[in-house]
Amino acid sequence: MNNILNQIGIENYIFLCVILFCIGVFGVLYRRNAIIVFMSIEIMLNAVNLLFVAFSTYHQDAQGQIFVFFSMAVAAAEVAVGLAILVSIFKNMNTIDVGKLKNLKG
Amino acid sequence: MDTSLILVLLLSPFIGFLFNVFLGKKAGKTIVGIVGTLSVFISFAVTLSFFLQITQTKQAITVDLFEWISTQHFKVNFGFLLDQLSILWLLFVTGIGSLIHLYSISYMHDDEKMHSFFAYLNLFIFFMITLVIGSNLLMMFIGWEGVGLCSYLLIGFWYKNQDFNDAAKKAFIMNRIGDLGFLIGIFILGSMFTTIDFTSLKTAISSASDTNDLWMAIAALCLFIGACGKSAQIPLYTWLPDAMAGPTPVSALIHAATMVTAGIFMITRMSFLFDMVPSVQNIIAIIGAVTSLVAATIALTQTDIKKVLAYSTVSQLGLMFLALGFGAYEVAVFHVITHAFFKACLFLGSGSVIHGLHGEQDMRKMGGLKKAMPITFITMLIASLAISGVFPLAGFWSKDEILMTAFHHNIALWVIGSIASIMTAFYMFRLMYLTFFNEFRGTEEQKHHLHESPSLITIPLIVLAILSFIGGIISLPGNSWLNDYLAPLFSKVTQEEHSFGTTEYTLMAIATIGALAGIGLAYKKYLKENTIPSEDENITGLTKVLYNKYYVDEVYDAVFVKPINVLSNFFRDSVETTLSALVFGLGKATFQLASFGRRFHHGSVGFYLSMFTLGICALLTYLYYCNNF
Amino acid sequence: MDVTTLLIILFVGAFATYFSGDKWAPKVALLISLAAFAGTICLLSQYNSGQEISYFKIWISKPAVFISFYADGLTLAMLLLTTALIPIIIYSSFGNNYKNAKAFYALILFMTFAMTGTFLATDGLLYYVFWELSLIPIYFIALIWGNGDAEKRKKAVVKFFIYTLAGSLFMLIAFVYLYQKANSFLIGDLVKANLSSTEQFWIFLAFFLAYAIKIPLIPFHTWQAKVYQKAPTVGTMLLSGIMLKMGLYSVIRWQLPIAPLAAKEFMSLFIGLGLVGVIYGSIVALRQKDLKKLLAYSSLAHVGLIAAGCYTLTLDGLRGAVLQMIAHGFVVVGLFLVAEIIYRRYETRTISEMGGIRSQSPKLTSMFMLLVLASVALPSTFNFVGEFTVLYSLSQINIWFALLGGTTIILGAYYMLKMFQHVMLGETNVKIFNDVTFNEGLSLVLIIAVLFFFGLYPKPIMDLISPSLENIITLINRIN
Amino acid sequence: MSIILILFCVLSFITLATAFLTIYSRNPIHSAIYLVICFFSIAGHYLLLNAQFLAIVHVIVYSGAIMILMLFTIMLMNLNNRNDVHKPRITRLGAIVLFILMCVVLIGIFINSKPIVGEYISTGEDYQSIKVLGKILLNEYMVPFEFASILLLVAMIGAVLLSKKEKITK
Repeated sequence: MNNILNQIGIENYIFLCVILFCIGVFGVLYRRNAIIVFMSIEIMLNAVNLLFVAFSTYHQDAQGQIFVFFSMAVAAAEVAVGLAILVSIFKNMNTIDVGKLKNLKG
Repeated sequence: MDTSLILVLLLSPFIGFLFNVFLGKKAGKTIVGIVGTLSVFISFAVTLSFFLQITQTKQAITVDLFEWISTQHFKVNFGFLLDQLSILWLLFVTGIGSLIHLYSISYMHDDEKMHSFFAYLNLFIFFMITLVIGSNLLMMFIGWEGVGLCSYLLIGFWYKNQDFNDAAKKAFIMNRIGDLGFLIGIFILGSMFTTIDFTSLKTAISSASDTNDLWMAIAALCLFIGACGKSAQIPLYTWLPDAMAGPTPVSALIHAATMVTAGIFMITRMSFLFDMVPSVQNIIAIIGAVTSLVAATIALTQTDIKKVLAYSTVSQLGLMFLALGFGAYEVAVFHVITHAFFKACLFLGSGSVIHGLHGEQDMRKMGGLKKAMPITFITMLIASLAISGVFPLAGFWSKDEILMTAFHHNIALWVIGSIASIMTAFYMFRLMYLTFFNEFRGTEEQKHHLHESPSLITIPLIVLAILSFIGGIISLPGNSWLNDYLAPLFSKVTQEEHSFGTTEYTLMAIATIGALAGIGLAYKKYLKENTIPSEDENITGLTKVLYNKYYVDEVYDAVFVKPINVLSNFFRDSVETTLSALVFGLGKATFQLASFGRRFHHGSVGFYLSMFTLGICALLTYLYYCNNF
Repeated sequence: MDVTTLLIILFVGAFATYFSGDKWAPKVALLISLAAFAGTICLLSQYNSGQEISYFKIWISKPAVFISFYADGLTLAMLLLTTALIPIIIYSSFGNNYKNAKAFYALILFMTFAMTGTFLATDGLLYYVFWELSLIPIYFIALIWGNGDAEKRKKAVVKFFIYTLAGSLFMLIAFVYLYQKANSFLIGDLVKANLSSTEQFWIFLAFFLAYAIKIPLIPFHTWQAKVYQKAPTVGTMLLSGIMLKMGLYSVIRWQLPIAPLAAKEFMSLFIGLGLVGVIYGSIVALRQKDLKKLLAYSSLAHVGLIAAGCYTLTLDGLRGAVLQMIAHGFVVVGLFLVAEIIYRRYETRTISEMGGIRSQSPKLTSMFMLLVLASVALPSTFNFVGEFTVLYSLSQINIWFALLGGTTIILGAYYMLKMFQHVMLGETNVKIFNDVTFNEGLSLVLIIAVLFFFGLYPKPIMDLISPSLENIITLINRIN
Repeated sequence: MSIILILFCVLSFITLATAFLTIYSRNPIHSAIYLVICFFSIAGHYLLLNAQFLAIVHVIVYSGAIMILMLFTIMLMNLNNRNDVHKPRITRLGAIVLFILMCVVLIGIFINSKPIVGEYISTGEDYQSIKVLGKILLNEYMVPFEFASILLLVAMIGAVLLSKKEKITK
């Protein structure tokens, strides 16, 4: 079986993932809606996952994919807890604008 | 045998001290007095046996108990040395000590703290014995500081009066200034000769080449400063008059007869050192002469009976130092002994007077006591004659020898010394006339109670008066027992017998005439004209300066005490707070930094994240470029 | 039996005290401290008969850290001081009823444990751990059981804690640097590390900061007076009697052998610093209004002299310093105890509110007088032996040093006697003053007995410490 | 240009575009939908890389579970009308600058780091079939796998606890 990367090239995946990751970072910085921030985080996670899979193919080794499984598990847990926190914040403060969550102020 | 005898000699007063401290209150006043006196008397008896022994064997006794302190250069043993000098000293310390203890039984009988008084006195005798029989400088130093301590305790015996406490403190601190000099002297000698033992020091110093002359001179000077402190010489003499705050027996024992002569003892002990450094000897002679004159002038105008005697003591000590300065150690020792007799007698006499007047010490309020207190009067008269140097009493011989020595070495100092002794005659008889002659000037009630003191007081007086009378025989010119006795101690052979010629007789004549002139002046002024020293506020002119002791205390206060206190306040209020503020300043700076940093933590998540991203960029860049280049 | 037994006794004892409950805690603590003292005596006899009492075991393999306890004469002398003082300190505190006594006494024993460890440890890191460990109990003792306004007390105590901690951090840095050089924290390896004189200078300085704050030397002493004043008397005793000696001991044990070149080069400077402390402390003490503060400044003056003795780098200097350390330890505990005894009756520490105690309490007066005399180094007291030796060593360096150091004889007498006069003498005080109780008296008598016994016969201690100090001198004078 | 490359380019374009739109669109619902598309395109990438099982799991977990959860949350909060208030210009500018900076740094590093891309080896063995993955997962990664389950359990409990109505209210 031919390696698919022969035709695409690992560099392209790297560029794609970097840009995807940066978009995620941009989203976190740009938006103040906590849910969108969450989505941006998911984007970043996915960028990394994609890179894992790409390298897994590159090395012809399944370990990278295993890692992605775990990453997904963690992401799922994180979203569940994170959204629960968001809901309770919303219930308490009636907003999910991160700009208004200033209780950390020292 | 010797060891145990020495221990008996030493520990007997100490046991007396312990007894009086722990059991004194329960035992009652009589037993306290008996135990206190007896313990000193035992020491005296032991000393007598040693004395008899040494006059026959002429061998010094040394005993080393155990090693005490050791340094790299020398070891100090807990050891004792009994030679002619120390036994002689012991004789009059324990002898006069016993008499004064006896006297105190009656004198202090009304004081509720009699047991502690006797405890302190015993402790004093213990330390004095240690001082005298110590075999090295450091052992001597134990006694040296110990007697200073007892002096402190006894001056401040009536501790409820803070002025007395001040006087006690002053005495202790001034002594300590001298003690520092003493210590430094010990350090220099110890490192130079690797021993501070008297016997080995003597050999080492006598065989030393003159290369270290300067250091030896410094060492000698330092020791002399120590002696100055203890023996109340200029500039450290001001504590002694204040020390009269203590009970009168204390003044007699400590501040006239024994402790204050410790400086003379030390210099005599170290004569081998002082003989090597003539420059220091000159200083000693000059200081001695000046002290004797200054103290005598102050004594002229004092009205407190004990103050007069105190300044007289300072003056006499000055004369002794004058003799020491000329290397005439046995002359100084001779005067120490005679002085101990008549000055103790005078003090005890004044104590008897004060006792009779219920604590009155001002001579302006005395007078006419001759009839009421005949024994006191006669004994004091004898002692006064002795101190004035009237032939043939003890003082005449010793003082004359000092002046003669001075005359042979330095005319100027002889003149000073002679003037001082003429003044002595004057102020002593001023004291006598004011106290015992004319009419009584006190209150009616005092007059009513005037009486002769009990026999426990008068017996010591009589004994001392007799001694003052005949004390001179131990060293008559030309045939001196004392000089022969002490001869083994002094290396110098220069003390050849003065050929007894016309000069000497002339000098004796001059001295006697001088003494009589002083007495005559006093007679004219205080008996014939019946002058009474004016009240404090009426004193003017030179008299005022003298009456106020040349304002030395005030000057010392302004130059030393006040600046130190001001400095202390300054340190406490300014420097301490500044230092503290500096440390707190460091803390505050951290705090400032924190509140500056706090402004970046305003709780904006976006800002945090931006910084976080920026940090990651920076980190990546840094890592990347560091690994590549 | 080796030295760990002692540490175990104290460590387990601290817990035993805590669990014995408030009522029994003082007695249990006293018993354990006595056991520790007995243990030290055993160790001493074993040491004298030449048996091995050290303990050596690997703790962390990388970086190489050893549990290394080693006791020579010097260490044993310090242990004797510690374990002899602790029972006295505990016993003397029986007159006070402390709240939560079990924790209080447990902390005392724990602190003793830490201090003992500090004296024993010869591995730099272990030593550092114990060094810092000893700070924690005293912090709580001073903070919780101290006196005066709580806010002010907190300020003083926290300042003390942070100050000493900050100083010690420099020492840690020095140790880490030394580890880089020698690949070991053991003192034996550290002295063999070939350090240039510049390196030695910086290491010397780092150690100096830690020790100068702990001892404390001028101008790092600002924490001292306040903490001594605010801490409960037991805490003050622990601080001034033992903890301060930790700093001085460390100078001899660690600082001088590791950086001898720097010590030699800047000898005059550091001696000078000590002597300035002597004079400064004495002068400040003159006008203190608070009894405990006055004693604190007198302590500053005395340790200045001890430090000056250490920095002379002569056998006499070190020997005198150690003797004086022990003597000062006892006398200062005694003096603070007297202050406490007065406080128990008059509820004040202000000198001007005292006075006239003598006629009501002759026993206390006599004992106080003896302590004052020991403090001003009257010959025949232990302090004199130490002070004499130190001053002699100073005179070997320069006679002016001896003269300056000697001012303590004069100024010391001045402020101590002045204090004594205003505290005890004068007109009988109107307030009732009960004479000392049995346990107060016994504590004082024990202290005085020690001071006078060794003052007349210091040879046992001299012989104990001399060989180890000679070794240290050899280390200092080694040629790198 | 092979068909696979074209496919890759198209997929990549979709991925980036939808990701960007997710962030850019004002309406959270729109964002969510764009994100779902984004996830699907990533699943496409997985398929392209021949990781079928992963692709399926990805679609189930992300597009299915996570996105549904998000949508529910958005609807629960009724956020669709609640647009972002205008962010301060400086924040937006900062975000853009940082975005560009991050891209430049990362891409710059990747370009400059001269990656050693050798021959694309092909072992020929089917390393990513479900069978192989299962074996690795349940042999080598047994313990982490179990931990992952515990993690999920804990997350579930946490989520329930957090969103439960608190009895004590201020």
